[in-house]
Amino acid sequence: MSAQTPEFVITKKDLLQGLDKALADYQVAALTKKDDRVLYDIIKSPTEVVFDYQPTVLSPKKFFFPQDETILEYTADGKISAKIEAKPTVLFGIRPCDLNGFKILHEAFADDHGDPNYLAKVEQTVVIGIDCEKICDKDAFCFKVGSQDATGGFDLMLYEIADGYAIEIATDKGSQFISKYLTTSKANGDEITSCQAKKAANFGQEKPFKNLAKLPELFEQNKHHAVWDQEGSRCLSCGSCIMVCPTCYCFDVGDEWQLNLKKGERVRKWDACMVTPFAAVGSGENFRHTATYRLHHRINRKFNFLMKKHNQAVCVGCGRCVRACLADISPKRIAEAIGADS
Amino acid sequence: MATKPKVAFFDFSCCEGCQLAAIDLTPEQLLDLLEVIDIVEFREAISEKSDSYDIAIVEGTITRDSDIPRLQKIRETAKILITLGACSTIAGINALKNFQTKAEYQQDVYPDDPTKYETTTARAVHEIVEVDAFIPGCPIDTDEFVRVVKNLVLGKKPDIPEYPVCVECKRNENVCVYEKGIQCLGPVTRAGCNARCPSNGGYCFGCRGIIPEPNLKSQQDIMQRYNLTFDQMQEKFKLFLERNKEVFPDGK
Amino acid sequence: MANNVHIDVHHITRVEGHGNIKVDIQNGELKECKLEIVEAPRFFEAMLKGRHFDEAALITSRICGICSVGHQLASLAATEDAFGIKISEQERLLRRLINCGEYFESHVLHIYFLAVPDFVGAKSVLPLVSTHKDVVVQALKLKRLGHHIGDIIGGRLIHPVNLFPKAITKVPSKEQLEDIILKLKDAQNELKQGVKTLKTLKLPSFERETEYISLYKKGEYAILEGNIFSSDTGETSYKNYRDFTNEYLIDHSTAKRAKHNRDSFMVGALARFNNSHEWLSDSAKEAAEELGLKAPCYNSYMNTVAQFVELFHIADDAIAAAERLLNMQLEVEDRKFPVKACNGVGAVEVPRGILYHDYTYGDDGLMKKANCIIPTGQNLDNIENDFKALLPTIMDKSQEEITLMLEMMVRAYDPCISCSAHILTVEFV
Amino acid sequence: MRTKLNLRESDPKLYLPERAKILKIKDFTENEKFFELALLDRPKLGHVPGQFLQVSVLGIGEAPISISSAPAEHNRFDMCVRAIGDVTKKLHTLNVGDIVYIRGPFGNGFAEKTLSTMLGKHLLFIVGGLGYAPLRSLINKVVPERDKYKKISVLYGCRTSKDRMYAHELDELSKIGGNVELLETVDKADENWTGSCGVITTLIPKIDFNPNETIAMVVGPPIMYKFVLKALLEKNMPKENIYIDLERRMKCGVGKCGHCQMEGIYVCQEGPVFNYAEVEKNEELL
Ligand SMILES: Cc1cc2nc3c(=O)[nH]c(=O)nc-3n(C[C@H](O)[C@H](O)[C@H](O)COP(=O)(O)OP(=O)(O)OC[C@H]3O[C@@H](n4cnc5c(N)ncnc54)[C@H](O)[C@@H]3O)c2cc1C
Ligand code: SF4
Ligand code: SF4
Ligand code: SF4
Repeated sequence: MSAQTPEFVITKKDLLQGLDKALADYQVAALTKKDDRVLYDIIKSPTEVVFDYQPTVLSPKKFFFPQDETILEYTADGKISAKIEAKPTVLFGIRPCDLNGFKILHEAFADDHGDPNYLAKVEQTVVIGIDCEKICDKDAFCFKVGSQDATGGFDLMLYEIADGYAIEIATDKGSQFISKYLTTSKANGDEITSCQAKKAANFGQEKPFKNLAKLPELFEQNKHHAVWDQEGSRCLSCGSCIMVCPTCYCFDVGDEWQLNLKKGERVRKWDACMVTPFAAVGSGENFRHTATYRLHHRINRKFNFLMKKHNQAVCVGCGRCVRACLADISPKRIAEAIGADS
Repeated sequence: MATKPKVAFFDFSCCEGCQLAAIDLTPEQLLDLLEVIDIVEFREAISEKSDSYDIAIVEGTITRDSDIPRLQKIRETAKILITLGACSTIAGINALKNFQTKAEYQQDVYPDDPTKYETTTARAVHEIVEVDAFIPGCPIDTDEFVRVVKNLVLGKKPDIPEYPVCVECKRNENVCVYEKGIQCLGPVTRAGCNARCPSNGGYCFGCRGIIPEPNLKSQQDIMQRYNLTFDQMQEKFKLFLERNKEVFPDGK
Repeated sequence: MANNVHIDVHHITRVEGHGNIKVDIQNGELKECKLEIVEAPRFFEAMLKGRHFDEAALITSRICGICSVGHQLASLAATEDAFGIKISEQERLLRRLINCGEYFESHVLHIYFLAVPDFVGAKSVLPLVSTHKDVVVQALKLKRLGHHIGDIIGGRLIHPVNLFPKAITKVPSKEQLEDIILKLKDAQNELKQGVKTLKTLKLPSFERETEYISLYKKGEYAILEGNIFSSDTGETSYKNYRDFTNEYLIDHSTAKRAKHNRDSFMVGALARFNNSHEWLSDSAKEAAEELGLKAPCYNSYMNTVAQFVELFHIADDAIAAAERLLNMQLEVEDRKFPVKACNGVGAVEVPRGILYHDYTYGDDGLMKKANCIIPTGQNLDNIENDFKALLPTIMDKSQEEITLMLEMMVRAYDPCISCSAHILTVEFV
Repeated sequence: MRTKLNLRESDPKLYLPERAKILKIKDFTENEKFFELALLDRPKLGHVPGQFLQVSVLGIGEAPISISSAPAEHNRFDMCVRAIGDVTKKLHTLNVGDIVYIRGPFGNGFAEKTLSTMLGKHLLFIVGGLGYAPLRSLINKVVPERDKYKKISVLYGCRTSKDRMYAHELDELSKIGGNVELLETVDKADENWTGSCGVITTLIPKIDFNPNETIAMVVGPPIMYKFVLKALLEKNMPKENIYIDLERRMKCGVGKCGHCQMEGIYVCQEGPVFNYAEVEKNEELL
């Protein structure tokens, strides 16, 4: 991991003030508390921000790729228009796993055909990351898949130092945000290095899979490994893992007239390759008709099929699916079973 | 729409909550709905009765043999028969009595004259006549009702989800109730209610019926992991799922 | 004058559940006059046996879609009475709110959709959509408000999902409470408009004094708690509900009946009004005045008007409850309590009258015995007695008119026949 | 600063369909209809054989449908639709003059490069049922240029003689003679049918081909592939010489929604036409 050089430092007070200022021009989403859960949500005041990270149920991908999104509007007399919605948004306090997730989603939605709905939101969003000093909980395994440090997906990255943060600037959008909203002072230049030393110490023995780079090959060779059925037979096909995953982006598209049949819209919504009907076609064939096949497909998307494309494990090790899975199925355990670490 | 389809509502043994949910419409929705369908019979709300209708919407469980001819007549008359709610779709809460013998529950409730009133095993409508579409739930979800009616009018599939409640529960960003030590049938129950119970501090008790191809073995393992015995799990399933042969293979 | 009248209304419409009216008059003499309940019996008390205390409210809720909140609240009250649970102020207020939701849905549905069409000569609310669109829209809005409150407090109005013994499992946010208050204030204005509509309805003049029974709590228009009050015999503890509901079976009805001091008694909005009118809110009193409802009122047809008057009170009460809640720090409360073998009674005024649940639990927290007595069952004899008093006075009318007046009488009681066909166990003979 | 993400420009019209007007409708069978359509807002579709469109009926939905006509210089094109679900059933209720909405063409199809390898070869089309729809765009391209090929054999199988699609064109095809041959079979013969009867693999032994000099194009229902591929491989046909055209569920057509993914391959992007040698290892192929 190459050390980054920060350009500025900011006190926590100034940071909060900056966010407050930004609220005039942006909707700001940050880690916050609602009912008895912690989640990324739109805040009204910086006082609502929770700095102490606890894993959320959903990843912040929902801000770029919402659960339901209207993509077309039309009328009964044939007027039809694309609906592309985006608001100036600040995503604050996103952690490395999710930032790496953003990077993958950005690439996927920009791939070959640039998805207008997704990219419009990317364009209008300033992403401010915060580095993790320590492992957030027992289910997280970012360090196994090389995701404990963000490699992209952010405009600004914050590293915790005494009384504030050192800021790494990744994009022009990021530096414009600083000059417009944040009161900063010059950095010494070694802040990030010392943060990362501390982080390395905290992560300690937790090292990436020995065969991280070879995972696609290993998965290719182990299509029929016993682990697939061992884990797959427990799978409920409930799709929870997919809903919570920061790098799952399959969707379904449906049309709906309003009840008066005068206006209608086309909506895309999250879909899940783990649920039974996902790969069924009109002729009645279901190309992945067992939970084992579906599990194989999902995990291979993460460590094989898409990993080749993005040159990085597409599972970012956030641990959300492990927490969400009632059947206790874990991509990490599967990777280990096929020899990721031996 | 050339001619509006005629729609008639019928009820058998039930609480009639689904009919109420069906008319829980905004003024705009009701006016729009009446643009696309013609309601010709709805005993709970209107006095008109009709012998001719295209779509019959049937609520309630069949709990008396004497109800069967009436149901058959409805089936013969209607082009499309839809069940409305858990009672007619899966026999609902009414089938809870099926776990006791008839003599037991009759004795229990009318000890003076147990056999005074006719009653028999509670059955879902599809066990007696063919059903073209179903709207599950106890009670039904109003939006889903509107969508199904609209789809049928447009010649579309009713579009009832085949995936489980967990999908919607997660979309709503709920913390799973199992984490609070509460058991939930969400992983094997058909979605479409927007995970209403877990999202509002409850838990799913399966009112919408089981999904196709449920992994009941795994559901059972989960409950066991959360310290529930097999019997306790069966108890959870009893509320709404007596008629499900996968869950209760020895059912009546 | 019709000397021979034979009325046989099969499945009375615009009521909840299935009932028939049978009247036979030969040579001016009343041979037969009855209200048959033909709903299939559902055996709820049997189904409750062996179920866990957490499920009692879920199950009994399904007795009736329109009083599902009432059933749940009565069920919780019975369970809490049994286990000796005291509920918090927060819980009490939340229950008042969701109960308000049910009264709005139920009363508005009854007044506008089920009763009003009779007065304007329509067969149902559907033709009114074109002839009286503004009234229909107003009714739908008011009814929707009930559902809206139900959605926020209970997850939904019909069979709420989060009401459990001791405490609700989700609390509303500040914004939601503010929204409820706003909508209720809006509804108050709509109700004032509604007074004008209601005033135009010509109710049949009819009087028959009977015994009026309701919950009663000095200083309060008792709905969710209180003792039992009879206009004949005064106040008694709710625990003695059996004295008021000597249930018996009769041949032509799957519902059990009840009597107390006389042949029959009346429960519901009119009974509540007659017994507790002095504690109605000011706006409700004004509405009563304007609509010519004065206590004591012996015209059962006026039950519909009494319901309308109650809506004013309920709205005021709910706003007060929501405002109190806004000033509290709401938190989901702990639901644990010691489980023991026990027995308890819950009595709650639902839109149609007093609903009693009486539960006996074993030390495993499972139901041993349940008894639910619903208001419609209590009213049935009174309806028949009203028939008997009414018929001789209207014999000069045509058979159709007579039928209509009888049907209107049944509807005025707003009977919930699906409830009444659930069953009652007769214990403690 | 770190390296920036190199994001492709957004395409604001990616999901916005364009209009096409129905010019002609013909009933083929009970469940299949032929449509001729005309683009209203562009001079030509600009497709290659084997590509498909996402066809919408507003308020109902969108479904992938193959372009059934050969590439052309005008704005008209054909498709053939089997009524199976929401969109396809609704399409069957439309009339001449109605507007449908389309996106595409999508997919690889038989691109120029593939087509050039076919020159001088024996082209063997093995088609089951509705598979004729996508292959027709290629058949109708190569038959008029038949001199450029050694031979063109079309093997066509369907359930009964009533299910023959493009019956009229099939009859024409059988009359061309020379280096064009058509062999047909039905699963179940009826009184009107005098030809062969049996599954489509029974036709393979009836034609004379040099496997190394022949290129086979196979399209049909999922079950057909297994048997046809087996028969061809038994004849020692090199896998490189076999092309298949696959159906998958598709919601976007542009490689995002994930439904058509077959292991690592997005059928809507890299297919629906595949060279068998390149995908034979894919376990989700058939
Ligand atoms: C590249 C390509 C080319 C094609 N070319 C043609 C062609 O030329 N002509 C043609 O007629 N067809 C063609 N098809 C097939 C056609 O796309 C499908 O038949 C079509 O998508 C059906 O759409 P629909 O809306 O009518 O059916 P749908 O309403 O989507 O349903 C059809 C069937 O699909 C299954 N299904 C749909 N949704 C679900 C669900 N949620 N859960 C489970 N199962 C479900 C069911 O079995 C259902 O009966 C092609 C397909 C592809 C991929
Ligand atoms: S892996 Fe777990 S979370 Fe994912 S579908 Fe299967 S059971 Fe559900
Ligand atoms: S609470 Fe129930 S529905 Fe929600 S995720 Fe957990 S098991 Fe599934
Ligand atoms: S969560 Fe379960 S019990 Fe609740 S409404 Fe949905 S299906 Fe019914």
